[in-house]
Amino acid sequence: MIQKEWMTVVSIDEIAASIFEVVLEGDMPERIGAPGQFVHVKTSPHVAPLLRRPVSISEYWPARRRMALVFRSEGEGTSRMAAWRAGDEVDVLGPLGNGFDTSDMNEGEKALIVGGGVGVPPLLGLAKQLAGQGIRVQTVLGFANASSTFFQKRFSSLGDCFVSTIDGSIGEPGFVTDVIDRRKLSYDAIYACGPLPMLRALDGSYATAKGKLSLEERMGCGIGACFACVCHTADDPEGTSYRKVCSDGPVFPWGEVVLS
Amino acid sequence: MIQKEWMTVVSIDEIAASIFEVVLEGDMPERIGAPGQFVHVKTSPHVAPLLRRPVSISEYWPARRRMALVFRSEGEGTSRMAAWRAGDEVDVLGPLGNGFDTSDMNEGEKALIVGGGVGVPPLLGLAKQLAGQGIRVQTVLGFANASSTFFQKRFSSLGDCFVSTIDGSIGEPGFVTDVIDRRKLSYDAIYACGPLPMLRALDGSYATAKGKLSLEERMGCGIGACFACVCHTADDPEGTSYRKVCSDGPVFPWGEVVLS
Amino acid sequence: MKMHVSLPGLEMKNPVMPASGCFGFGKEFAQLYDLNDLGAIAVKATTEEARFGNETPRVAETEAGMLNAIGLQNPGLKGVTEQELPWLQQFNTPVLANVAGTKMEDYEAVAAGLSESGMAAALELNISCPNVKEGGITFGTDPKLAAELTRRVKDVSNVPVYVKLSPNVTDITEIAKAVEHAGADGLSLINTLSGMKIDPATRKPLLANEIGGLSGPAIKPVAIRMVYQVRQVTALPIIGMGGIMGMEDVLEFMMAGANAVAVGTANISNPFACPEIIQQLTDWAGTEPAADWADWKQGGVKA
Amino acid sequence: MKMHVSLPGLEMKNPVMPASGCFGFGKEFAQLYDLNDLGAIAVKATTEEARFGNETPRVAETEAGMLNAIGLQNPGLKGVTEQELPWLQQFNTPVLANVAGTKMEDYEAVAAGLSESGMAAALELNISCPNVKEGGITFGTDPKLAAELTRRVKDVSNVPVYVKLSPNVTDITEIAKAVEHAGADGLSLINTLSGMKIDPATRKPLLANEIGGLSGPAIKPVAIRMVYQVRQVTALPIIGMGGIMGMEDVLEFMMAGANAVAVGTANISNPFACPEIIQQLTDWAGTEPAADWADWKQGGVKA
Ligand SMILES: Cc1cc2nc3c(=O)[nH]c(=O)nc-3n(C[C@H](O)[C@H](O)[C@H](O)COP(=O)(O)OP(=O)(O)OC[C@H]3O[C@@H](n4cnc5c(N)ncnc54)[C@H](O)[C@@H]3O)c2cc1C
Ligand SMILES: Cc1cc2nc3c(=O)[nH]c(=O)nc-3n(C[C@H](O)[C@H](O)[C@H](O)COP(=O)(O)OP(=O)(O)OC[C@H]3O[C@@H](n4cnc5c(N)ncnc54)[C@H](O)[C@@H]3O)c2cc1C
Ligand SMILES: Cc1cc2nc3c(=O)[nH]c(=O)nc-3n(C[C@H](O)[C@H](O)[C@H](O)COP(=O)(O)O)c2cc1C
Ligand SMILES: Cc1cc2nc3c(=O)[nH]c(=O)nc-3n(C[C@H](O)[C@H](O)[C@H](O)COP(=O)(O)O)c2cc1C
Ligand code: FES
Ligand code: FES
Repeated sequence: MIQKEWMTVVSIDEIAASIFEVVLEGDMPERIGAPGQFVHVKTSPHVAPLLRRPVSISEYWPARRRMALVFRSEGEGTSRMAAWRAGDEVDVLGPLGNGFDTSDMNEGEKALIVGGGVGVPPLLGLAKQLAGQGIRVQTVLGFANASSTFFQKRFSSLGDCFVSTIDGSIGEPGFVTDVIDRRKLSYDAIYACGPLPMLRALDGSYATAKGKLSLEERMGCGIGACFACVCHTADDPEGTSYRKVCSDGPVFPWGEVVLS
Repeated sequence: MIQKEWMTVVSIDEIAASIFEVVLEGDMPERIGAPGQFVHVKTSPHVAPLLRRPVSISEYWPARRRMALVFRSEGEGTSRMAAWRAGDEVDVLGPLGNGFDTSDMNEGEKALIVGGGVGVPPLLGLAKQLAGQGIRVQTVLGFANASSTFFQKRFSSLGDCFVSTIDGSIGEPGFVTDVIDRRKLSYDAIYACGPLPMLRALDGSYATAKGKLSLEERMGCGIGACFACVCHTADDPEGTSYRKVCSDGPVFPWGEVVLS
Repeated sequence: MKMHVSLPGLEMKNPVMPASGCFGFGKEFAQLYDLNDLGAIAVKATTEEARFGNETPRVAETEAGMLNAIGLQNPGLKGVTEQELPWLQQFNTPVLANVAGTKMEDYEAVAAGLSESGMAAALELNISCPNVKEGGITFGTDPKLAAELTRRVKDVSNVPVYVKLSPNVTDITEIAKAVEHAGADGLSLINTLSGMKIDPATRKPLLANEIGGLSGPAIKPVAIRMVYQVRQVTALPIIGMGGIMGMEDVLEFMMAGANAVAVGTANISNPFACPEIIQQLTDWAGTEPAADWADWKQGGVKA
Repeated sequence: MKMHVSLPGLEMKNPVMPASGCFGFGKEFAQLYDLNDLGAIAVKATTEEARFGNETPRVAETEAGMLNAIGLQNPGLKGVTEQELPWLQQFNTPVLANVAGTKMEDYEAVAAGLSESGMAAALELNISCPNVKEGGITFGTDPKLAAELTRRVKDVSNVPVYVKLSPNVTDITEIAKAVEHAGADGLSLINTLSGMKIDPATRKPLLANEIGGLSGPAIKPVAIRMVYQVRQVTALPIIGMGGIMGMEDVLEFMMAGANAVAVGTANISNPFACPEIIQQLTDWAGTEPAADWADWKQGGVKA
């Protein structure tokens, strides 16, 4: 059940350059069904910024009534979020969308998790879920440069974690696909979240029947009512068939939707 | 010289129901020429509320680089101001307008100060100036009710101070003019600031050749450029002659402008 | 004060309905609250054939507003009458069905189909959607075309027809008078203002469709002005909309001359906007001595 | 990158000028900063006779915008040419003199007088002020009248004439084409959107004039759309305006097709808006590899 809740900011930290991790407390964490779900955040109690901002749930701890978000402070809305302080009450709508269903994975299988930039956060919750199922988790994380890199340690605690940066300032230089190729990583399922070019590259020769990808799209309502966030389906790329990223996704099987 | 300055909130207190006194620190107090001048406050660093709010300077201490404002928290802008906290930096334009010139008053003369509601604040600075000149100050303050009453003590320390409330919950019941009549107050000059009906009542049979009144009008720029705040002059009430409340006022001699 | 409002085809418990296009066909919101609480429901535009609409991005944020260029995505007349409207019948809330098209014949076909379905309490003729390029826009800006379309749709409809007016015109009162004369049972105003935003990063329009419709609090002064102006020239019921976020905005539209209101963008930034506003309004009405809305309006802005 | 912009009559150090009506005749701002820093100065509208304007309240705040109904208060042609413009000559900044009136003859007289004074680098024909009721409004909404007025004013002027367009029209490109054809040297757009706000306390329009002009960030998407649309139909220089608050907004207007910009409401909420924006723009230009504005626009939104 989707709810709109005034949640309490427990803590907020800048974990990399302009990347903030905020921990929120309230009833919502108990309703989260799977990693990869997101919340839609009213970044200010005033009229502007008018639209909510979609942000993935990076981790959640239902028993402690807490969940974490990790976001890059960039525009009007996320810069308001970066100014939140512990104790603030903030307006959060969620949990929204369908997260990563990993029930088709069997113990002992190998999962490759590929994240880019602020696509990385929801994959942490996913990695924990997979590890909990007894899946062997490998992770490849791509960032712009060393200062914008985060979560390397947390993923490393769950399995092999490789980092690539475009400028080579940390980890391996180049794109995530370069790392996969160079290291000849093998896997039974690949899960990914990140910029569209990355997803498109993976969708080609790396995708698997199991695994999933998580998409971003500019959103209005976040609940499936306004049709702002639709994408075409792969089997009807020019027609009227569609998926709504907010309510049918943001997580989709590889090959289901057109990545454009 | 008018300046736009980020001033520091030294303190903010609710001194009566929804009435706040804020003390600000910065360079501006050194430039204040007379009580009755005002500042134009950007109540939020964001776009909205778009327009500044005109607020009188109630007291100022140039040597300590401080000044005080007293305002009623009511609409969009003043409610943001009520949320200011000590240490905040706030965007203030000022000092603006012409304050109370009392150079025509002679030592030993009697001044009657009449204030209504949030018209009272600038009169405190005026009362201090008059008292400093050796003028005998009497004050009549009108409020809606007991809970919205403020500054009675501070005025009492400068001379006789009578309070009237519309509901009679404190002081004398009725309007300020009732107090003046009942007590048969005499004076060489009358100074007033408050709601238009009050000023109009005083303008009739109470006004004096010396003394002044301070006007309110909806403002745009506050510096005389946009012509939002004009009023007609008494000698040309229908014509093109005008005064700008922001830059020609807000303090005017009795009888100079049309009180409409 | 009594909150009830009685308009042609629409017996409303209160004057508040979600605006077309901002509420889908209600299913998503039904998970959040009881749709019986609403005064009415204006559903998404129906076209004759199913439409995908425009490519994304379809929305952009602006100061106190948003731009949208959804492009009338909908499952078509058949889809709407077979899948969407039947489901809405479970609620005791009248449905205002929004009709769109590119040719007069499209409008007629959709209006006839929706009307015959018996599931729409009234129709709302969307002659003003700025996001359909083929020509839909001209119906809303030319009084003659608007009148002709109204007449033709009235001819095929057995439920009342509201005409939804475009604000992108020199004189909205002319269009209002023209469609009144042509038999409209009521007016809805305003639709979105035509607007655009350029993405500094790409130096291209942010919306895939380049131009979109501006809605939200930013446009409220324009909407209030138009409701007020149209109120002077017609006695038709007016459903007022444009930037309503809270109860005060509803009252402002009622003062300007509206008989009921629609809440659009607010549903998008807060899916609980309608019930929250209705609750505020109910609390307010409880303390208001007037008998009903007509009584309350006495002595206010001249209607 | 070079900031200089060369427009008919206006050699601008940078593309930023204060917009008419938001800057008086400059005196108040000259106390705050050096007017030589401005690209140009658009002064308050001049009418033939002195005007008091509308009664107060003349301004109201709206979401991310404001309404004004000043009503063209000004000291009249004689006052402007004798008291205001002479003082502005001390600055090395071209003056764009805004011309208003209610009849064609008024416009002609004012344009002739301002032009003959030799103190206006160019004229800006205000055919779009929504706050003058007598008929000024129709010039801006009727292409034929707009063209005729432009022609007549051109005939009596020896400096370039910019026509300031109203956004309160069905199709702004029609008016733009009409005045271009009639000999306009440039276009200014947009003037304010017609809007209204009702005071909940009194239930009356907040402005004494009831209806006023909406300006500020709220209207920027409409302004950008109009500049973009007008850019497609004319090669005339465009002075773009509507909601500019910072440097990014200036760039957005330039991308949309403007050749220079005017800053209106921002001066009211921040009297240092123009020099602050120019400073930001100067800093930005210092790091921008393009040679000039024309070069910078290459590859952006099609002009
Ligand atoms: C399902 C989903 C999950 C996401 N999870 C995360 C996350 O965990 N961490 C994170 O940092 N970011 C995440 N994003 C991206 C995030 O929503 C945008 O970075 C953010 O909305 C930008 O807001 P702003 O205030 O910085 O920018 P502005 O420029 O002020 O935003 C203006 C408008 O554009 C929209 N917008 C701008 N950029 C994007 C974008 N990349 N994707 C979608 N909408 C955008 C905004 O939501 C807003 O409506 C997610 C996006 C989606 C769709
Ligand atoms: C010269 C001058 C000095 C003033 N000094 C004081 C003071 O010392 N203390 C105090 O409490 N108030 C003072 N006021 C009144 C004060 O400016 C308004 O109460 C305040 O602007 C209301 O803002 P808001 O955000 O509460 O209301 P909103 O309704 O959000 O205001 C909307 C717009 O209307 C304007 N407005 C609303 N009410 C008034 C009003 N009464 N006068 C002028 N503009 C108004 C606002 O400035 C704003 O532009 C003064 C006004 C003037 C002109
Ligand atoms: C996302 C979105 C989609 C819309 N779709 C439609 C539509 O299909 N038909 C219609 O008549 N109006 C449509 N509108 C216009 C609204 O119904 C309403 O007239 C307008 O948005 C002004 O109201 P608001 O400011 O409360 O949103 C849409 C508006 C938005 C924001
Ligand atoms: C207070 C005020 C007065 C104005 N007076 C005039 C005027 O005299 N002549 C004119 O052509 N435009 C006038 N305008 C319109 C502005 O020049 C400008 O076109 C409009 O406000 C949009 O720009 P902005 O959003 O930056 O303010 C006025 C605007 C305001 C806010
Ligand atoms: S954001 Fe509204 S349908 Fe997805
Ligand atoms: S407020 Fe602008 S002239 Fe007084």
